[in-house]
Amino acid sequence: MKLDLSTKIGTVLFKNPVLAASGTSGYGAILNDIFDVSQLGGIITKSITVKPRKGNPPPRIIETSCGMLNSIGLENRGIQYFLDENLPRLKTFKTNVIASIAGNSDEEYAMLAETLNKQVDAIEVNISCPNVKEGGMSFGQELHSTRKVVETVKAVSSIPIIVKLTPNVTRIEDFAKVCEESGADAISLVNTYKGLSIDIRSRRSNIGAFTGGLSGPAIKPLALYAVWKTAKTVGIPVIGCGGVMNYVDAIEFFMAGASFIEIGSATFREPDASLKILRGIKQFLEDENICCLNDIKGVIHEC
Amino acid sequence: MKLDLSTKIGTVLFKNPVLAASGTSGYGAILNDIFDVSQLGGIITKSITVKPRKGNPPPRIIETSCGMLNSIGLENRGIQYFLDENLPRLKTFKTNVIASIAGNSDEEYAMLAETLNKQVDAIEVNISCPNVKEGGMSFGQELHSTRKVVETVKAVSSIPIIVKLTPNVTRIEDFAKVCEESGADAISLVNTYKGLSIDIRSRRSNIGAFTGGLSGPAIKPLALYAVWKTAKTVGIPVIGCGGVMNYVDAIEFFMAGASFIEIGSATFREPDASLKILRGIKQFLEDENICCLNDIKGVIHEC
Amino acid sequence: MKQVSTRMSKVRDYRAVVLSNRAIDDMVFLMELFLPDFDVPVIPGQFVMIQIDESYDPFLRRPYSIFECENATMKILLKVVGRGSEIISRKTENDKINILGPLGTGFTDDEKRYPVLVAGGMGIVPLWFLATRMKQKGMDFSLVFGELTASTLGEEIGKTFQEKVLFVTDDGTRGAKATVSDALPSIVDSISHEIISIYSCGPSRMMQKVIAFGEKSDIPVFVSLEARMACGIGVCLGCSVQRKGADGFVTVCKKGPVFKSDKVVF
Amino acid sequence: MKQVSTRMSKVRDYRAVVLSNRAIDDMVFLMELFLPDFDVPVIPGQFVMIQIDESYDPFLRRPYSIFECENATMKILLKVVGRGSEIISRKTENDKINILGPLGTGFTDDEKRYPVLVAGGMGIVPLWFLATRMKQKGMDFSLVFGELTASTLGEEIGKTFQEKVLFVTDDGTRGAKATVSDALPSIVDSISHEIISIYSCGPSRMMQKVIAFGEKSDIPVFVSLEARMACGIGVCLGCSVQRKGADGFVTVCKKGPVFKSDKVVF
Ligand SMILES: Cc1cc2nc3c(=O)[nH]c(=O)nc-3n(C[C@H](O)[C@H](O)[C@H](O)COP(=O)(O)OP(=O)(O)OC[C@H]3O[C@@H](n4cnc5c(N)ncnc54)[C@H](O)[C@@H]3O)c2cc1C
Ligand SMILES: Cc1cc2nc3c(=O)[nH]c(=O)nc-3n(C[C@H](O)[C@H](O)[C@H](O)COP(=O)(O)OP(=O)(O)OC[C@H]3O[C@@H](n4cnc5c(N)ncnc54)[C@H](O)[C@@H]3O)c2cc1C
Ligand SMILES: Cc1cc2nc3c(=O)[nH]c(=O)nc-3n(C[C@H](O)[C@H](O)[C@H](O)COP(=O)(O)O)c2cc1C
Ligand SMILES: Cc1cc2nc3c(=O)[nH]c(=O)nc-3n(C[C@H](O)[C@H](O)[C@H](O)COP(=O)(O)O)c2cc1C
Ligand code: FES
Ligand code: FES
Repeated sequence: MKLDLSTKIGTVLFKNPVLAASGTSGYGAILNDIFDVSQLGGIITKSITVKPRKGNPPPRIIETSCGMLNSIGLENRGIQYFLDENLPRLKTFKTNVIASIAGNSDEEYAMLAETLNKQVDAIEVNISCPNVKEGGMSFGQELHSTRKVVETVKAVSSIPIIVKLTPNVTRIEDFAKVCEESGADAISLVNTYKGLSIDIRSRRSNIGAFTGGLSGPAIKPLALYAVWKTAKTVGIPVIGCGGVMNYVDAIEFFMAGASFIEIGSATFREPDASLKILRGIKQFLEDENICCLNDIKGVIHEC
Repeated sequence: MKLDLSTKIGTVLFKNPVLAASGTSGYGAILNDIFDVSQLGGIITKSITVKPRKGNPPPRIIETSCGMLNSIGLENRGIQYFLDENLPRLKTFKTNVIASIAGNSDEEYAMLAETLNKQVDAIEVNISCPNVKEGGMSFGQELHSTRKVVETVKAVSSIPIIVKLTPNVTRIEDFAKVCEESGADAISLVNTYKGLSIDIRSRRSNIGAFTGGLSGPAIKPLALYAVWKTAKTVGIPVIGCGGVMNYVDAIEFFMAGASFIEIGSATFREPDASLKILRGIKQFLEDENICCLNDIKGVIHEC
Repeated sequence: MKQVSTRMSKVRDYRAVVLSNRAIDDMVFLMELFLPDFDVPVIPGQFVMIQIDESYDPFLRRPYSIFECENATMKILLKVVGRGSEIISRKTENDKINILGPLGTGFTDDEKRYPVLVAGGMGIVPLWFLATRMKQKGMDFSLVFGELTASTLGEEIGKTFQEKVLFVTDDGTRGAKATVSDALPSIVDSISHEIISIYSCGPSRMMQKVIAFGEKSDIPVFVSLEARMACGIGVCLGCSVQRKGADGFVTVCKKGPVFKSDKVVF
Repeated sequence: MKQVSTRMSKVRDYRAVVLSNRAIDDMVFLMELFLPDFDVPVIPGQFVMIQIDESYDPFLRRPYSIFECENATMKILLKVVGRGSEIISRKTENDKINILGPLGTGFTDDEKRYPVLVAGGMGIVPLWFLATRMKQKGMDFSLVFGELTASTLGEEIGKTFQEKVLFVTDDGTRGAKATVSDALPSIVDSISHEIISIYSCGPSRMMQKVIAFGEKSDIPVFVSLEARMACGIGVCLGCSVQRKGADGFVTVCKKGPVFKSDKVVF
């Protein structure tokens, strides 16, 4: 039996469903010094903005129980630097490149999407960053602004558009539905959960920008629920993200209905976590005599 | 220096701010066999419904990273049994008794509140249980239904009304505000976060009722953020709950603006966790020469 | 033998020191603990909740039946089945460990009936303790022990309870080649007592068959159940099993883990 | 001495075995590790990310400077300051441990200048390694070591680097009774070299004062910084510190931890 792990978003083929998550993998090059990133299904870049952003004041991270808060604040050197310096190297990897974009306005999202159109394999629209004052998560917390961003980006793109949702809402599936209606080709979820951690000695937040976003295994049950709800609601592919640490977690996400998974904070515990997870998925499917992901996708049902 | 830990909700005095959370402490009697529950600030009962409820099918719990999912489904023997069998014993403890109530309708909440009025020291209105098909969390996910429940309960009560909020909303502080406007005397948050866990061998949920609610240290940063946001928004006392495992966590909640804390899942790791936390709080305040909780309440500020 | 009270002894979170811990079979460990402050009576069938360690991952304690208990010394027989048991199994001499107990009901014995103890695999633990107590009291009983294949554990059981033990193994490496439930009718037939009670612990499927046999043969059966537990003391309602003949649930940790077979469905 | 390349050696997650681990002072442990597959060059100032254990609590690895490294044997000097370091400090012979490294830039030495190494407390670690290498090459240097009170660690430093070491202690129990930063001007004055470079590691306040002194005296200062880290390799941007004279940040793990003092504000 030949194992086929390939999956599509729109017309774009991914050789396997394991993606390196935005903001936890740089632009691929550093990780590639440690393992062969070309083996992954795709690499999602750190979110790119129109202008360079210096990011938030340190400390930017703090460990929490089974997870961490981060408030990087979308530090990046802007779209031009990305095109000149990061993209050429990224393109040398034999894997799909997904550019994550973050804007302050619909116009900025449009500009970014237009500039990147056909330069990369797909775009992930980050409307879920909890760590910036303007834009970011606020786009993903109102249905009408979500709709507006997605429509705007779709209007200027001919490559697949993935929308990355925030879990900091009452019913994330409603947002997924709006994205689908507005032409999104896939939904990825979740971005981080808004959180806080206090140093009781100094009486200050442990994060320079005060609040941060929670990631890691702590949030896995919440992300898995969000993915299950969303996959039941929309017809487009769902990309699961949030606390995927090993192949068991990955299979749980597939069984909840995800077509892909993104590996985020796991990379901090093991830089080649995504590759190990990919291997684990293959092994599991072989051991259980399952020939393709479709056979387990969304197999679990409420009873 | 004399340490004063007493705090009020409405006109009711609590000798200290440490409360045993609903659903994790039974009706006080079992815990009292292990430690002297009269030392706590208060005991919140398992949520009480009008009719007996058998609860959800097993398995009802599953461990997750730094936490657990539960789906008990409000198992309890109903208000009459509570009054006859649990309350007399509860009243023998020298601490405040808070009855948690859960209804399927405004009328049920009213009936429960009216029956319990003056029988207990305060009522916690649970509009946030994620594990029942009807009622429960749905009351706490719409502003208008939250308002309605609180108004209804207030209309029949002369004792303090605490409203327990669900974090499964976009802006929990909006719900707190509505509660305050409707006459609530305090807000408690958070109840559990909706979550899922899958057994990949059997391809079924690890929870009999399919989904569950996440509690434990995993959610602490999220609960702390929710408490901070809420305490900034309302003037009535805020009761912090969610992953409080030790005195450091407790102090974080006070610094974020909580006037009280509830100890939930910590009790499962150590049955006398609440007492240990109370002692830790006292020790910390003494060591740092702080005479009352007001001196640290909400001291942290965004900068 | 008179009705022993199953009222719960004073429950505490005891600080224990590991005296010794050794593998007796593949993945099976016998751990001896010293609980300096422990001086309450313990009934076979009762269990303890063991805190794995300081870390919040794994988060919950794990339930373990008491294997033996003499004054302040307690023995636990532990099989490694997952992360929690694996971590506990690595404890060595002088390690500290928190033990909440003794918890739950124990086996209630009925002096008018001849006791037949039926254990499958690790289900031996509470029955070993029960058999030890019976042996100490000079009582007569039979112990049926079934396992997949002959193990050191089985050997220990044979050495300790001698002619009282009846072995069955799935592969015939010791005793009859059969499953416990298949062999039970003929075993019971061969016992020269008319009025017997069965005390059973093992895999759910096995216990269900034992119960079915008991019902058919009019033999009262007491089973010790397992369930995922959070608190172990009855405050979370997480460990419930279905009540028999009634629409409701009952906690395994507080009302059990030992139940008369007509009380529960599992 | 010529400019040594600080280009990062091939980074891997190495499986290490603990050869030995002993407390050398209160809460300070010297751990010797064997990394069978390790055969890359290491530059003093580089560090590794140590995985605490299998549990997800604590979640992140912890950064530790390389104290010594010869072929496949690496030494770590670790102070217990919290949960993570406490767990690592309990590792004993034959324990396995995952070591990601070597990471970051090391100290760049300038052969035209006389090296003065200024260490405060545990800040000694990268400078010990640097001093060891200099000693091996037969180079001359001075090492200023400041601590609160005379410790075994200080004694070791004295034994190893002999007359090259200048001690200061806050309580005067060894060397001058002073803080490193207070004593530095007179110490530098006493050194019979005109053109020196300072290499420093220690508490932030100390390094800031050393930098201030360096600026005033026109002495280049290289500092090794600490920051909370998640990835240790430059992909998370979690460990950033403020760039000096520019509105932006720079990663401690990738661009540092060693910086020329005019590059960063901390
Ligand atoms: C009253 C009682 C007495 C027990 N006595 C013994 C004993 O004497 N010796 C012994 O080896 N084991 C005993 N067990 C079983 C033991 O508690 C489990 O093997 C242990 O909890 C598994 O933990 P883990 O982290 O290794 O497994 P996990 O990784 O958590 O899970 C592995 C498997 O164990 C099951 N399991 C997990 N937690 C529990 C739990 N709390 N209760 C039951 N099953 C669970 C899971 O469903 C899964 O199938 C007893 C259980 C109960 C309820
Ligand atoms: C490049 C580098 C090299 C280091 N070299 C050494 C060394 O050789 N020997 C040594 O003993 N220590 C060294 N440290 C410090 C060491 O990493 C911390 O002491 C350790 O991470 C604390 O972990 P913990 O869990 O014990 O403490 P925690 O309980 O997490 O925190 C206790 C204290 O340590 C601080 N801390 C926590 N995590 C980090 C972190 N990742 N980096 C820095 N500080 C942290 C916290 O802010 C807090 O003040 C180095 C740090 C860095 C960045
Ligand atoms: C340090 C850090 C930086 C991140 N930066 C981004 C980002 O720039 N854009 C984005 O869409 N998500 C970002 N994320 C979110 C992750 O992509 C992912 O959604 C989240 O961490 C949850 O997954 P995990 O639990 O596997 O880490 C970041 C996460 C972390 C921890
Ligand atoms: C097993 C279990 C049962 C619970 N039952 C109730 C309940 O009946 N009513 C209620 O308001 N909250 C209930 N809760 C929620 C807790 O009171 C608390 O809000 C939540 O667990 C978060 O706090 P923690 O992280 O400290 O456990 C329950 C929680 C658990 C774990
Ligand atoms: S485990 Fe909590 S009630 Fe049984
Ligand atoms: S720790 Fe991740 S970039 Fe430095």
